[in-house]
Amino acid sequence: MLLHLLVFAPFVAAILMVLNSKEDFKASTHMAILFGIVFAGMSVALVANGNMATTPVEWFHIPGCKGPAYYYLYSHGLGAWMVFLSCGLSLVALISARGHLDKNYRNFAIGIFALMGAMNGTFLAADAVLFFFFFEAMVIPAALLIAGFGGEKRKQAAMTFAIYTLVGSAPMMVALWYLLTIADNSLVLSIVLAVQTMPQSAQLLVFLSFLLAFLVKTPIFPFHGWQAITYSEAPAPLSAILTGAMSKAGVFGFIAWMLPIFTLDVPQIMTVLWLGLITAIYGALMALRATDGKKLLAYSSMSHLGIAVAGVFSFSESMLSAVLVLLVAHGISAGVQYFLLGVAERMTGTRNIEEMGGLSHTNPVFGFLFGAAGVLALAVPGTAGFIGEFGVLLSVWDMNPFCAGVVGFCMILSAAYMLRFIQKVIFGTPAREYKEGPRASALEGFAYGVMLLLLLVFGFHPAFVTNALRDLNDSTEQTAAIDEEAAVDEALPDALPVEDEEAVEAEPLESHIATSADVAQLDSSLTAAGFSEEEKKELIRQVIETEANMAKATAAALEKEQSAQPTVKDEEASND
Amino acid sequence: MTNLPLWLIPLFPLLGTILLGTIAVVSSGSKKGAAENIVGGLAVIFPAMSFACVTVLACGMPESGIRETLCNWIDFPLLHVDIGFLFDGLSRIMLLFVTGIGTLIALYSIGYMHGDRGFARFFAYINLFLFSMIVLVLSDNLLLTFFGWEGVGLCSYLLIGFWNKDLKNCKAANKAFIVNRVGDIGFLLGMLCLLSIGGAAVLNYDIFNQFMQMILNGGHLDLVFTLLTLTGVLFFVGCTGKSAQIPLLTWLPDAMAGPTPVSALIHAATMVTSGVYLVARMGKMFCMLPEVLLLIAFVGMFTALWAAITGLFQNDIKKVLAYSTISQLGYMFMAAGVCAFDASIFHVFTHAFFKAALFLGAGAVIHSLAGEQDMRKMGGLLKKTPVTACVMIFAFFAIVGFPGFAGFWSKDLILEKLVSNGPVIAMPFALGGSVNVPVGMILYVVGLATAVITAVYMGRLIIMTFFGEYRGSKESEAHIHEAPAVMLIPMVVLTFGSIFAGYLWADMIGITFFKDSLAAALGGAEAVGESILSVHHVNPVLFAVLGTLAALLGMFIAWRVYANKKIPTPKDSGAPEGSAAAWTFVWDYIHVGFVFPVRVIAWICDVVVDKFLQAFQWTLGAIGEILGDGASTFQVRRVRLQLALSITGVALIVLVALFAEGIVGIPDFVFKLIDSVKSLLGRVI
Amino acid sequence: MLALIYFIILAVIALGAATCVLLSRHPLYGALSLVVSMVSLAGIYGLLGSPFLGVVQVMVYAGAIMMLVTFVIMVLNGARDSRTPMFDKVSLFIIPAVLVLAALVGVALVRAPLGFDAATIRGSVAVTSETLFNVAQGGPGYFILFEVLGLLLLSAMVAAVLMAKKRLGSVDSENVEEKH
Amino acid sequence: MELQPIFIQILALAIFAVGIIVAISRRNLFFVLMGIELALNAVNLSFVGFAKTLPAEASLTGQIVPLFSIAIAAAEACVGFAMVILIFRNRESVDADSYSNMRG
Repeated sequence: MLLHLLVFAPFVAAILMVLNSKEDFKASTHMAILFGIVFAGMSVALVANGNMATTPVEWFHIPGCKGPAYYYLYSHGLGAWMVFLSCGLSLVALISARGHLDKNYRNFAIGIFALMGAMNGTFLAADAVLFFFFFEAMVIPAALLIAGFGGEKRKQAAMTFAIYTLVGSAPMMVALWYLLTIADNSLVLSIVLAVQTMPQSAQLLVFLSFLLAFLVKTPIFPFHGWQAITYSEAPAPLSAILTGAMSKAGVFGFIAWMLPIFTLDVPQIMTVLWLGLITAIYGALMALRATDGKKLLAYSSMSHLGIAVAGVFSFSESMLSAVLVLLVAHGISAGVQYFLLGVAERMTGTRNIEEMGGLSHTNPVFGFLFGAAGVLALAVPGTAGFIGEFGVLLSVWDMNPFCAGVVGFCMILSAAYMLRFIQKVIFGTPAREYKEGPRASALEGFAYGVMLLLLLVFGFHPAFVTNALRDLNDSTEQTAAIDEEAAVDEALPDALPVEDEEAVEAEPLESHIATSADVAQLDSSLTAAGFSEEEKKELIRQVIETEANMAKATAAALEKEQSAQPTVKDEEASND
Repeated sequence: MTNLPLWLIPLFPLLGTILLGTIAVVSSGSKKGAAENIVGGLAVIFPAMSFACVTVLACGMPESGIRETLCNWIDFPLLHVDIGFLFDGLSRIMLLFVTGIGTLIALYSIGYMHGDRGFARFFAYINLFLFSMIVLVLSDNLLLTFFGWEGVGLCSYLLIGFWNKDLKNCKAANKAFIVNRVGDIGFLLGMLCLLSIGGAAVLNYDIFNQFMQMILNGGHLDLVFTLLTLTGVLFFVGCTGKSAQIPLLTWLPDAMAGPTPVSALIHAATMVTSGVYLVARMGKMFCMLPEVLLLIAFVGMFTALWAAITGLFQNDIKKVLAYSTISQLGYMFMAAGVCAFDASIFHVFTHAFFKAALFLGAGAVIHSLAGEQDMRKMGGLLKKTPVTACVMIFAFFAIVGFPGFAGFWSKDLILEKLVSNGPVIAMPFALGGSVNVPVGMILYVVGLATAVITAVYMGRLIIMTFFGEYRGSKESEAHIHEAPAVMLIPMVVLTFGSIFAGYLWADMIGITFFKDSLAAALGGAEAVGESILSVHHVNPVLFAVLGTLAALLGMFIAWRVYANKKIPTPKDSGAPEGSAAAWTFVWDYIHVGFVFPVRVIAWICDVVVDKFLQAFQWTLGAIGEILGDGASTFQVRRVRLQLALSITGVALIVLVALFAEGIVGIPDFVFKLIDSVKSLLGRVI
Repeated sequence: MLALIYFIILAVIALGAATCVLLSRHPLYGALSLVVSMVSLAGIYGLLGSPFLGVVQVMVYAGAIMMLVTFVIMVLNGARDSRTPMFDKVSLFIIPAVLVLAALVGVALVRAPLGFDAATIRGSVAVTSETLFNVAQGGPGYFILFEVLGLLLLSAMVAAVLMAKKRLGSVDSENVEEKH
Repeated sequence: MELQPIFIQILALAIFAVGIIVAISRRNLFFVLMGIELALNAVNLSFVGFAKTLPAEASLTGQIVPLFSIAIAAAEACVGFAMVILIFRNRESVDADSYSNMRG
């Protein structure tokens, strides 16, 4: 229930927001923040609850695919924390947006809620098609928000963002469709089986197309073209959400979808690892030179995410915990930095850090918050960032000490640019005369303070974060939990011999939800699935031939198929 | 035996930090900050309380030390670290003077920072620093030590840049933090290296010692020797960063931009010595690695010599003291480099007193001269500020090692150890054959020379400051005044410390209390080291005499050169020029040599790579747009043609479908095509 | 055998008439040949054993619709397009394309095994109408479709009237033209 | 040699092709509409032809669907010709190309 709510209630909220009028600023802010608080609470509950799953409901059939696409949500530790990030950051964004825009706050809130729903769906989907659906759906509200509320180059930014990310994930769509034509259904395990039955070149192509989508979304070095302009043109609260929660979708995809589905060989792993490291260094170097504060933050988060990706592909035992902590820490710290930079932009009326300065004297509280945020972003021990980076460093060191050295170099660079950032913004004397804009409201400051406090808390007791992973079994494929669910889906029909259709058809879908999935049954069912897999392949070839040969009316076709080869359609047979 | 929980010690400064920080933030809005006496009282109370705790614990400490695990910190599959404290001989000594001197300097700062805008903020930082420092020395595992390690670095960053209106201070602070960060990365990688040898458990000091003992007894040393050496080098890099050794020492002189009490507390007494503490803490490992020891010893030697010579050229009184700090740290590392960890810790102990005294005295002088730091504009202050003068002169005797003063015992002990423990390594010649190089002798000679130079530049400082006649402007001379009592009391206390601290370990009069108290903590690292380093015992008296002679010689030179020498009328900047500048800033130049390439690469990334990528992506976009336009123009007003085209498309799809046995077969068909093309290419190439 | 012969005759007529439609210059001739081909198609329906369909074909198509066509052609007697050529470059492109498509589909058809089923019901008037107007609960429910169809025809008629009565140059007519 | 359903399908296909050709390649609107009618007829024919290859009820379905398509064709025809009239009134021409307002 919670999962459904987290995915759909935001959209409902977005629709409800339409009720109050555009001009009525107060009412819409109250309503929006109320909703935001509710969602944040739900996300906390989700994190506290650990693993949950909904009943897979058949969603629709994709033409040419064997099985149906399910509407099937699953929450494991990783996804739960990502959802927490998206909901929490959205709440703070709604709070801080009150200071940024007055008229169109309602539309902004609508966009934020839609974005939040899409992100939650992405992080909770257990079905490949569903995941892809939300993965794409995220882009649209974000782009609209940028186009509506961004800086002076907002149109260009929105177009770049939308086109870049959509084009980036277009190959993934094709690859997914191809996988689904082979797989029994769109759950992870059947996709895994499908991939294993594919020819080598096909595997490589599918791998690359998935890779591209996630590389673009993260973004990783050669594909980061959209990032700087998007984050800098977007309104600060949105940038916070984009970098804090949405860019995690890429890393999440790496962990939750690529690692289980593909059996990677060493060159591929090392390639992605090095891409991550190059991204880390590249982002740090760009941040060293950036003068636009938002660009600087964009590059710094790019660098951190590069480290995270490197950690993912280090395949160490403690990888998942480390990367999770790193992601959560970066989400919060980058988010709060964007919010605070937004406040600074509001006060000084510029994004250029060369023109800021002296804010710690004009507004000491802001200076304190800003400096604290900057220092906490430095991965100083005692902050969550340090736990994450140290864990990643450990994993990467196990993989290759030299890479660890590179990560260390990035940490030095991060100190360099972050200190420069702090100095330029809050220290020294104001670089130019400006009439000071509205300051941060008390509520805003409180929210930022809470975020900083969270960083410290997670830094001193990361178990809060890592305990969520307890339920995942730490195999090399870290997201086995989803697999197990799917595994039992597959196991029950496929373990049975192919002849007796009745049993299969009688198999109710509810039994697909297995609360306990023990490994022995998994293996046996795997082999069983493998067998029936092949039989099904040849059967479906016959059907396809006949279908291609006679162009006959649909009714007749259905009639004939069910009389001739019922095996193939047992999935939907069991569903109707 | 007392049952005082250990976590009380760091708790008090933490509370102080939170309280004072809140006060600072809250009162920041008001015109005048919070009431100074309240804030100052709080700021002194908390360190004093933790000092009390330390003393109570120190008195009732069992020989083996007290261990206490608070809670779990990190619980990863490969990495399980607890937050635990270890209170043994080593951390007892460190804590005693850290908290004690911390308290005194907090007291001093009340007077020094009087009337400053960020009064509460300053003391919040001081408390935070004390908290981190306590965690550093009290923690029972390396990761928690690293927590304190970076914490103190952060605090020094905050305090150097305390007057952040002036960007010069900010730059100095950034420099300090970044250079420290370089060292910290060494520390981190060293920990990882250690982990890859012995697993996460080894991070705990007890297990670490047992592990090293096991390696030693089991004779597995050769198995892990390379990795251990790497570990040692990496950790030593961390130490060079934190305690300003070659090559990472450039930040310490710049760090003098901070308020003087900060320089006294952080950059003289406590933080910079944490590198020595770490080496002593891990003595069990270092004593097994002769190469690393040699490296440490020579780095210490060069640092000591270089910094001492540099001290001669400085006109800024605080800079002189900074360089003398560096050179004293060099002494400590020389001692550590010959496995005399207890001697080095002893020097840390004594040095804390007299260097703090010197800095506080300098602070008092600066305070009385209303912020003047250039020695060339001082002089003849002996009559005007007698107490300060006496404090500094006593501390001067201590640092030059005048008999009976603290420095005498510790420095001469180190020099003696250099000879007694100094290894003799066979240096092969290019033309065959080899000569035995008595490393100990070299170290000793250089150390002695450094002692002479120390006496010279310290004598110069004292003479230029307190003797002769006042060289400053008349109106400034008018209101030169002795510092208030709140500042004088700590100075006097520290002076007593710098006179008598040495008697805790006076071999010649048979007091070895200090050595014994450390013995358990260092876990016989010396013994191992000495067994490796072929110790031959020597007569301490000889060294005492030699050391004294060196000190006297230095003082004599200083008196002859500077006593009645015309000081040139000071120019604007107190910075050295010409060859002196070249000598002073040599390491800065080397750093630039490292920083510049990074800047260049960053420039390339920004101006070349990124622009290229953007151009590429825009080109793609433009191509797409052009194609789209072409298609649309093609489409305008040609309905029938469109239909025809769509029919052809359908025809093509049907064709492919026929070939590929159905729509579903199309991808397979495509892959088959690709494979065939590949094979074709393969045949071609 | 006989059926085959009948079929061939009717097929030739239908196809030939269709070709006439393609080739005839004046719309009226085209309409008339279209009628011919429809009638012959109705014959084929009868031959295949669904006379009701054939009858409907003759009535609705050959009767109503073609009457409408011819009527309209008569009304606007500017219908002959002497100035526009029958075929142009586009046509030259279209005809082969369509033929190719047809050929492909033909290939697909030929590869499919097809056979008359003995148990087919003869779509006589009685049977067809019974099925069509079977209002039983579990019945096929065609009657609903039938009603909807009535509605559709009505609306089509109204739309036709509305459109056709527009005077030249009126604003709405502009809109309509824009729409189509 | 007996009558094969495939013949019917081939015939339907041929008529359909001719209908499409007429509809697209002729520029006279009347011919366009007539071509559409022709294509519809072909579809009906193929419906019936397939219906005859099926057992009882299915075959009946196959014979009833054409009824509907015929009716719809009637509706389409009357609307279409109404349009023709309208357009012809506006532009004194029945040339399809002269009407096309499609712009991309």
